[in-house]
Amino acid sequence: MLNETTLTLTILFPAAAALVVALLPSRGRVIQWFTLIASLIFFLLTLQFPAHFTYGQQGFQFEVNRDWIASPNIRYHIGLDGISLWLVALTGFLAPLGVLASWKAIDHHAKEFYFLFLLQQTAMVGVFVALDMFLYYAFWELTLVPMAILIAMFGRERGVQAALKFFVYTFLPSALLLVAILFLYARTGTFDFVQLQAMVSHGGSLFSERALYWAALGFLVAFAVKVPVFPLHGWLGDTFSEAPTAMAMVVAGKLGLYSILRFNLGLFPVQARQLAPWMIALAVIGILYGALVALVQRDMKRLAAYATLSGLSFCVLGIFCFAVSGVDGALYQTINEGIIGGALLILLGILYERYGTYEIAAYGGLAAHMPLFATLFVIVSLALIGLPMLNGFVGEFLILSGSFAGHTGWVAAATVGVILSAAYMLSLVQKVFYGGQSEMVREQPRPDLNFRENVTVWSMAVLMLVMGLASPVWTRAIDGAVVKLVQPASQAAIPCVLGPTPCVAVQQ
Amino acid sequence: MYLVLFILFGGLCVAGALNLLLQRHPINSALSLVVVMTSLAVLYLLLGAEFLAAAQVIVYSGAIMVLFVFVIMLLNAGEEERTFGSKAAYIVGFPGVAALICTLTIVFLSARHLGETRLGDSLVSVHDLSLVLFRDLLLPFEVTSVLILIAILGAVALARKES
Amino acid sequence: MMQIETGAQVPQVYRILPEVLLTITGVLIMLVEPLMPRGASRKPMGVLALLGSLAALFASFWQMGLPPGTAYYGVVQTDAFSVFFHVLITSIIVVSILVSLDTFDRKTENTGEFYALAVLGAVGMCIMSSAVELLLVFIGLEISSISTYIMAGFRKRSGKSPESALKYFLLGSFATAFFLYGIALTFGATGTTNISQIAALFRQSETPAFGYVAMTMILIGLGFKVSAAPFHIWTPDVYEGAPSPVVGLMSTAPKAAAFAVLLRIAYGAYPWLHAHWFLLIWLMAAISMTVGNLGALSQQNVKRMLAYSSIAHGGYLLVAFTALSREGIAAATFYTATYAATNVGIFAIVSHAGGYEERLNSITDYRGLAYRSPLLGGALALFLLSLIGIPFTAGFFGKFYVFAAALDSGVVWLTIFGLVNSGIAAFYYLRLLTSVYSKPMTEAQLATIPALKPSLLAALFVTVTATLILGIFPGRTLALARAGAATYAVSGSSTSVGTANFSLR
Amino acid sequence: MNGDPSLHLWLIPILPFIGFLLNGLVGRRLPKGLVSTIALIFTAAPLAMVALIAARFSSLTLPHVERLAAPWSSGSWILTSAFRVDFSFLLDPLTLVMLLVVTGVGFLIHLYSVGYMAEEEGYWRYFAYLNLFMFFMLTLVLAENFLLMFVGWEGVGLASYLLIGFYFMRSSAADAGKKAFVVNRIGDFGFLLAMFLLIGHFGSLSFSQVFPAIAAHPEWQGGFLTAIALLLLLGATGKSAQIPLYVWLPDAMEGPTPVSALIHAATMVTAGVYMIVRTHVLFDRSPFALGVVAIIGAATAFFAATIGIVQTDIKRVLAYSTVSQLGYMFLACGAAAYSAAIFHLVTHAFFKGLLFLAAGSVIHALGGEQDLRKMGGLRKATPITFWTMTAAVFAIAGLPPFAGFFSKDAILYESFLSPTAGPILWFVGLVTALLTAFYMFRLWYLAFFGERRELAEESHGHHAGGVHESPWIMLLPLVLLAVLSLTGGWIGIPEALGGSDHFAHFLEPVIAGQPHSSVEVTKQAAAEGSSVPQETAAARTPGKPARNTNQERLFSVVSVLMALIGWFFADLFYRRKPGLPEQMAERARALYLVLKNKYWIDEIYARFIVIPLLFISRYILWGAVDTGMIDGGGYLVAGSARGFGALVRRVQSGNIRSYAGWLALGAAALLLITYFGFVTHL
Amino acid sequence: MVVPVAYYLVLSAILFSIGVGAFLIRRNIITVFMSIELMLNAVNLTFVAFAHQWHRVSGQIFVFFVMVVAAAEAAVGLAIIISIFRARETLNVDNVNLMKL
Repeated sequence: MLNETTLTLTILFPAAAALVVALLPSRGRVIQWFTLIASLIFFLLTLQFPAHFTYGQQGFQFEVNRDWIASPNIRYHIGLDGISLWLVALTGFLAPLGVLASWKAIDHHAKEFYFLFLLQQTAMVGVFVALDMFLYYAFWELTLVPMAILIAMFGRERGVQAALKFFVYTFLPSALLLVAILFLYARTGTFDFVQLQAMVSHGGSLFSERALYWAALGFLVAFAVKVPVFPLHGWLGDTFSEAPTAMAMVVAGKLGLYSILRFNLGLFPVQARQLAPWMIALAVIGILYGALVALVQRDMKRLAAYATLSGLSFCVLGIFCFAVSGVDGALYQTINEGIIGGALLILLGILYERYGTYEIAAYGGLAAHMPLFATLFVIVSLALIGLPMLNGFVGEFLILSGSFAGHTGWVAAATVGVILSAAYMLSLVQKVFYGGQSEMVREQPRPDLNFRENVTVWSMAVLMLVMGLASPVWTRAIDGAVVKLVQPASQAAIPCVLGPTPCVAVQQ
Repeated sequence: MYLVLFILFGGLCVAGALNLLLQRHPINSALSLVVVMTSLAVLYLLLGAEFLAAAQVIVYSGAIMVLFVFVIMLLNAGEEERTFGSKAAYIVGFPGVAALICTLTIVFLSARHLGETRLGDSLVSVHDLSLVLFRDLLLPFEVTSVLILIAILGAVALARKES
Repeated sequence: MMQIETGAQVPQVYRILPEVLLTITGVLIMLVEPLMPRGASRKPMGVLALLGSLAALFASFWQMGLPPGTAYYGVVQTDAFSVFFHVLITSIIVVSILVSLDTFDRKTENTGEFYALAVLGAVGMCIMSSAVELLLVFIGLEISSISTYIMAGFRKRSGKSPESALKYFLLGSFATAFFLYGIALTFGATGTTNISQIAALFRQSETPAFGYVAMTMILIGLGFKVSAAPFHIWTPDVYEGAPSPVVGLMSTAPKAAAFAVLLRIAYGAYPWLHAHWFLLIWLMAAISMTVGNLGALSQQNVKRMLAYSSIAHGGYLLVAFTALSREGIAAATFYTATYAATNVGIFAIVSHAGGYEERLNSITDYRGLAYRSPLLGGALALFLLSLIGIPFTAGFFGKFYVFAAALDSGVVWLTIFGLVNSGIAAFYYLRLLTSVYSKPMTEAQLATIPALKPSLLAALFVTVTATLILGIFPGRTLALARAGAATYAVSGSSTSVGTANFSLR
Repeated sequence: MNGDPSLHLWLIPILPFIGFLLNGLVGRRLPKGLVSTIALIFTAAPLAMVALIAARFSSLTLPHVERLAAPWSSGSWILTSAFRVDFSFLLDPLTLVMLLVVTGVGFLIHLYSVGYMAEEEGYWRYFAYLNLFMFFMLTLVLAENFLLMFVGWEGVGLASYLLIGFYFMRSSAADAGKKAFVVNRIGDFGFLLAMFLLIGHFGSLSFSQVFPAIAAHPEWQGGFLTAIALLLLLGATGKSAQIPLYVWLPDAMEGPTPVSALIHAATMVTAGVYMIVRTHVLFDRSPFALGVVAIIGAATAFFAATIGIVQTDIKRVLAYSTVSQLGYMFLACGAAAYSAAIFHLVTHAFFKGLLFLAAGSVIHALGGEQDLRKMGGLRKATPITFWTMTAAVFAIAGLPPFAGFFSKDAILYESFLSPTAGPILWFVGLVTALLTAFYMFRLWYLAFFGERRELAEESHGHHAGGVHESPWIMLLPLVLLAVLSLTGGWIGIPEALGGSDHFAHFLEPVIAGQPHSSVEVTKQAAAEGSSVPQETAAARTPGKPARNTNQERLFSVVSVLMALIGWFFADLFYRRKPGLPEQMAERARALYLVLKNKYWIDEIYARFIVIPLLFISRYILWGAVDTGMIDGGGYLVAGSARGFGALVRRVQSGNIRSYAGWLALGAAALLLITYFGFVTHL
Repeated sequence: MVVPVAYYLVLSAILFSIGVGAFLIRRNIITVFMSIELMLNAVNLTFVAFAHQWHRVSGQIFVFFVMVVAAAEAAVGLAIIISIFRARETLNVDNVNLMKL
C-alpha cells in the first residue's frame, strides 16, 4: 500500500489537480468542489506517513533518491523524518480548510485562485520533504509565487504593494541562501543533504571556520525573514492584511522554522550555536515587541500579524536554546501556530465576509448576534494565549521549561509574553464581542456561522483540544528526530532525565 | 623621399579628417573625406598594396562617396544648425577620445619589434591576392553576397515610400 | 583552438548546410515576392520562411551527427558548440516568424522583405557561431547587424521606429569599428586571423601588447552587440522603437551569436589573456547587472523595462565567463538558451497584445490582461517568473547554473552581487506581473487585444514548453552545452600551449 | 502506586466536564429544567464519589496516586526524552478536605443558582460554565503534579473569566472578566517560572518526586528553594487576590452572585492557599519566603478590611472581606500553621459562601439593588435570609461557637507563635478581627434593620409587591450553609478549649514534621561545627515558643472581645446614632477619601503601569520602531535603489551623440585598465 | 629613408580618434555617418600596415571585405537616413531624441 512512490505522489498530486482545475469550466461551483475533493485526498495522502512511520528508526523514511540532472550533480532526493512528518500532515490538514475558507470569499476568478492554491500545496510539501539542496531551494522559491500573485489579485486595498513587499522581502534574502548553497556545492560537489551533513561535520579541511559561519548566516537570514524574526518582519503586517485567508494561513512560520531546524541545526550545528545568542535575544525581543505592538493595533489583521510574530518568536527561542524539550516544543508549537493562526485568520475572514471591515472600533457586542462565532473565537484566542489543555500551552511550556535552565534571564523575560498575550487577545475579544453593540453591529445583523464555516473551524478547535491533551502522539516522532539534532554539539547541560530518583543539579 | 611622401600624405589624411570634423556643411565634410581616402590610397601604395590603392580610389572615393554626395543633394541638406542637445558628448566623450588616442599611440610607439617600410618593399601582386581570396577565403567571399543582398533588400524596404 | 582533422571525409557543404538552406529560402522569398499582387497577404511568404527555417533547424540537428571538423580551408567549424547555437538561432527565427505572421500581415508593404531579412540575417548569426576565421566572423556579424538595423526601422510610419533604426545603426557601426580595430590588432599581434591559430601564435608574438589591446577592442565591439554595460546605452531606445517581434528576435538571436563569438575568442583565441579579460568581463558583468536592474526599477514602459532587463541578463551571462572553466562555458551557453526561450515568448505576448500599432506601452496598460485572456496572462506570468528566476522555469536553472559555475571557481563576490541583483530585479518583473493580475481600470483598453491566432498559439506553445523543459528537465540541453564546452577543453589540452596556466581554478 | 484498588479519581473532574460539554454544545436547545438537571447531576455525582471515598478513607493507603492510563502513547500528557508529565491524581487528607469543600459547596451553589438564575437568558451557558469551573477546580485539587495543578489553576481562571463576563453586554462586566484574567496571568507567570526552576532542579514536576527529593536533602535551605517559593507565592497572590494582585477581585463582583459565592469566595480564590499548603515542603525550607507570605497575608487582611469599612455595595463589602479573610489564611501559611490555614479555608467557604448567597437572596429580593444605603428593614420581609445571614455574620466576626471563631483563633494564636515578628502579626490580625466584626455588623444593620431607605425601581414587573423572600431552592442551600457555619468549626476545636483538634490531626500526614525538620537541620549544622555561623542558623530558625494552654485561652478571650467591640461600634454607628458615620467622615475627611477610593490603587496601577505601557507600545514601538525604522528602513532601501535607477536613466538622454560619448568613455576606460593593468607589466 | 610601421599605426590611431571625435561633434546625420567611414578607413590602414609587417596578403584581403561592408552599410545607412528624414523632416541628430530615459 505504501511504497516509495507515495511521497512523490503526495508532492505531485496537488500540482496535477491544479492542471485539472485549469481545464475545468468556470461554471457554478465545479472548481470549488473539485478542489475540495482534491485537497481532501491530498490530506489523506499526507496522513499516510504518520500512519506508517517507523518510530525509533534513525534517518529518513519513505526515501526516494533518483538521478535527475547528471551535472551539476542534482538528484531527486526526498524523504521524511520526525521533523517533517507532522508538518507535511499539517499542510494536508490546512489544505481542505483553506478551500472551505475561500468558498465564498473568493468570488471572482476562482480558477486562478484554486490553481495557484493547489500549486502552493505542492511547493510547501516539497519544501518539507526535499533532501537535495537544489530541490529544496526550488520548492522554497516556488512557495513565494502563488502567494505573491494571489495577494496581488485578491488583496483588499493595496494588494499589489503588499505582494511586492512580500516578494521582495522574502526573495532578496533567499539570494543569500542560494549563494550559501552554491558555496557548499562548490566545496563538496554535492547538493545532497545527507552527504553534505556528513561532509560539513567531518570535512574539516573542506571548509574554513569563517566560511561556514557565513554560509550558516546566509541560510539563517533567509529563513529568519520567512519566519519572521524580529527586525525582519516588515512584510508580515501588510501581507496578513491583504492576503486572502487561505494564503495568509500558511505564509508565516512553518516553512522558515522547519528550515532553521533542518539546515541551521542539522547542517551547521556549531555555527548555529555561535549564532544562538543573537537569535535568542531577537526572539525574546520579538515576543515582547510583537505582543506590545499587538496591544495597540486598531486593525484585527494587523493585530493577528503581530500576535503571530510574538508567537513564532517563541519557536525561535526554543530552537536556539538547544534543549531537547525546548526544541521539541518549538516544533510542536510550529504545528500549533499553523492551526491556531489559521483558525484565527479564518475567523477574521468570516467576520470580514459579513461586515467588510477589520477595524476593531467598528465592532462591539457581537456575541449577541453571533454566539457560536464568539464561542469559537474565544476558544481560538485561548489556544493562542496558551491555556492549558489546548495545544498552544504544551508547545509554549515545553519551549520555556526546556530552555529555562540554560538561559534563565531570557526565558524569564519571554515568559512575560504569556501575560501580554492574554492582554491583547482578551482586549480584542472584549472590544469585538462584548459590551454594548456598535452602530454597525446593531444596524446590520448578520447570520451566525453556517454549516460550512462550522465544519471548518470546529475541526480546528477539536484538534486544538486533542493536541493539548495527547501531545505525545505528535512529540514522539518529533522527539526522536530532535534528540539526534540537538545532541551533536550540545555541551550545555540538559535538564536531568527523569528517573526514579530525580537527579539534581543545584546551581550556585 | 619615402618619409616625405608619408608625411605629406599622412598629413593630408589628418588635415582632411580634421576638416571633416570642423566643416559644418556636409558637402564640405564629404569632400574632405574624399581627400582622406585618396591620400590613404597613396599610403597603401607606399605600403606595397597596389591593387588595394586602386580599389580604394574606385570603390571608396568613386562609389561610396558619390552615394553620400548624392544623398546630401537629395535631402537638400544645408549647413547644420547649432544645437546643443548633448553635453555628455563633450564632457565624457572628449576625455574618452583623448584617452583613446593617447593609449593607442603609446602602445604603438612602444612596440619594439615592428618593422620598417621602404619604397617598393614587398609589393603584392593581384595573383597573390586572388589566390588567397578565391581559395582560402572563398567562403567569406561567397557569404559577402548575402550581405549585399541584405543591403539591397534593406535599402529598398526602408527607402520605399509607404502609401 | 587547434585544427580538428576530420577522420571521415564529409562533403564540405554539410558543414554549412543550415546556412545554405536559409540562404536559399531567403532568395526564394525575394524571387517569389514581387510576383505576388500588391496588397495581397504575404502569409505564404511567411510560411515559406517558416518552412525554410524549420529545414535549417532540422539540418542543425542533423549536424549533430557529423564528426566535428572544419571546412573551406578551415574557416568554419562544426562541433557541438556551433550546433548548439545553430539550433538555438534557427529555433528563435522559427518562433519569431510565427509571431510576426499575424502581427505584420497587411500592416506594411514590406512584409515579404521582412521574412527574407529575418531568414538571411539568421545566416549571418549561424555563421558567427560556426566561424573560426575572424574575417568570416566579421562578415557574419555585419550580416546579422545590418539585417537587424533594417528590421528595427520597419514601422516607418511611426516616428520611433526609424529613430530606433538610426540609433542602432549609427552606434552599432561605431562599435563595429572598434571590433574591426580589434581584429586588425589581433592580426598585428599574431599575423593571423584564424581563431584556431591565434592562441598558439600569440605565444610567440613579439608584440603581445597588441594582443591585449585587441582583446579589449573586441570586447568593446561585442559588448555593444550583447548590450553589456557600459556599452548598453543604445538598448532601451532601440527596443522601445523597434517592432515587438523584431525586439524578441534581436534581443536573443544576435546576442546569442555574439556571445558565441565572445566565447570562441576569449577561450579559443585568447586563453592566455584570461587574467586580463577576466577583470574586464567581471567589471562589465557587475555594471551590467546593476545598471540593468536599477534602470528598470521605476521604468513604466514595458519594452524599455524589458530592455533594461536584457542588459541585466547580459550581465548574469557574463558572470559565467568569469568562471574560467568548462562549467562556465557550458553555463554561458546554456544561459543563452534559457534567456532566449523566455524572452522570445515574452515578446510574442507583447507583440500580440499591442499589435503592430503597439497600443500597449506602459505597465498599467497591461492591467487585467489575465482577465481578458487567462492564457496570455498565464504565459506572461510564466515568462516573467522565468526572468525573475523562479524554480522549475528555464530562467532559474540558467541562473543557478551560471552562479554555481562562478562560485565553483571562487568568484564569490560577483556571485553574491549577482544574486542580490536578481533579488532586486524581482521587484520590477513583479510590478508587471501584478499589473497583469490586477483588475483592469477600463475594459475598453483590453478589448483591443485580438483573439489568439494559431500561429501565436504555436509560438507560445514552443516557448512555454521550452521554458518549462529547460527548467525541469534541463539534462539534455545541458549535456549538449557541456559537450560544446568540451570542445575548448580538448583544444586546450592537446595543443602545444598546454593548459597549466588556463587550468580551471 | 500502591495496593489500593483504583478509585477512578479521574472521574471526579471528568463528570462535570461531561456536564459542561452537554450543556455547552446542545444546552441552547434544551429546556431550562433539563439544563439544570444535567448540571446538578454532574455536580452531584462527584460529590457522591467524594463522599464514598471519604467513607472508606481510613482504609486507604495514603497518599493514593492514580495515573490516568490514556490510550495514546505511554499514557503521558507531555512526553519528551528529557521530561514527562502524566495525568496523575493524588488523594490524601488535604485533597479530601478540598474535594469535600469544592463538591459540597459547589453542589449547594448549583442548587441555589437554579433559582437565582431562573430568568436569565443564558441559562444553559451559565450552567455549562459552572460545570466547567467544577471540572477545573477538581483538577486543581486532585492534581499530582504542578503542571496538572496549573491546568486547573488556569482553568478556574478561565471559568472565572467567563462567569464574571456572563453579562457580557455590560461593558463593566466584560472589563472585569478581562482584568481578572490578565491579573491572574501575572500570577501565573510566577507559577510558570517556578515550574521551570523545578524542572531545572528536579527534572520533574511530580509531587511524589519533588517533595521526597527535598526531604532527602536536608542541607538544602533557601537559595533556589526560596526563589521557587517566592515565584509560587506570586502565583498564589494572583489567584487568591493578595497584595499586590488583589485588584481584580472586587471588580469580579460584576458576575452573577452565586458565581461570586462559589468562585470568588468559597473555592477558587482559596486555590492559592491550597497551593502553598500543598507545596509547604518548599516553603518550610525558606523562612524568608514564609516571612513574605505572612507579611503579605497580614497586610492584605488589614488593608482590605479598612477598605471594606466604607464600601456601600453589598457585594463589594463582601469582596473586600474575602480578600481580608484570604489574608488571614496567608498569614497562617506564613506562620507555617498550614492546618489552621486549611481550617479557615473550610470554614470560610461555609460562611463566606453563605454570605454571598444570602446577599444574593437580598439582591434578588430587592430586584437587583446592591447599594447598602438603599436597603434596610429586610429582617421582616426575608426572615430566613436574615437568620442565615446572621449565622454567617457571627461566624465571620469570630463569635463562638460559630465556625469562624475556631479557625480565626487558631490562626491568630499560631501567628503569635510565628518565628518572624509573631506578636506584630498577631496584633495586626487582632485589629483586623475588630474591623471585620465592624464592617460585617455594619452590613448586617444596614441591610436588615431600620426602615427601608429607598425603594428600588420596579424592575421586576411581576414582583409587584417588591420585597419578597426567595424560593425554597435558594433557601435550602442557605439553611444548609448556615448550619455548617455554625457547626463547621467544631471539627477543629483546639485542645486548649477542650476539643481534640480533629482537623489538625486529620491533616497531619500531609503536613506533619515539616516545621521541625528545619530545626533539626539547624541542630545538625550546629553539631557539625563552625561551618554554619551560629547567628545565621539562629536567625533562620529561632525556636518557636512552646504552646501554652493558658495563653491560648487568653488569646481566645481577647479575640472574642475584639469582635464584640467591633459589634458594639457597628451597633452604635448604624443603629443607635445613624448620623454618626457622616460626622466621622466629615471630621476625618482625608482618611475617609483614602478608604473610599480604595487607596487609589487601581488608579496608581493605571497611571504607572498600564498607561506608560500602552504609550510605549503605541508611540515608541509601533510608531517609531515599526513604522519608522523597520518600514521606513525598507522604504529607504527601496527609495535609494530608485534614486540610483534615476541616475542610470539620466544617462539615457535619448541623444545619439551623448550615447556615443558614453561609449567612447567606456571604451577608453577599458583601454586604460588594459594599459595600466596589463600592458605596462609586460 | 625608412618609415617605421609604427608610424602608420599611429596615423591610423589618430584618424580613428578623429573619426570618433567627429561622431561626437557633428550634428548632421550624414556627416556623422561619414565619420564612421573615416574610422573604418583608419582601421583599413592598420590592416595594410600589418599586412606589410607580416608579409601576409590576408591583411589586404580584409580591406577588400571592409570595403564591401562599408558599401553595404552605406546603402542601408543612407536608406535609414532617408526614412528618418521622411518621418521627421530633419537631419539633425540632436532632434532625433524622441525616446529617452
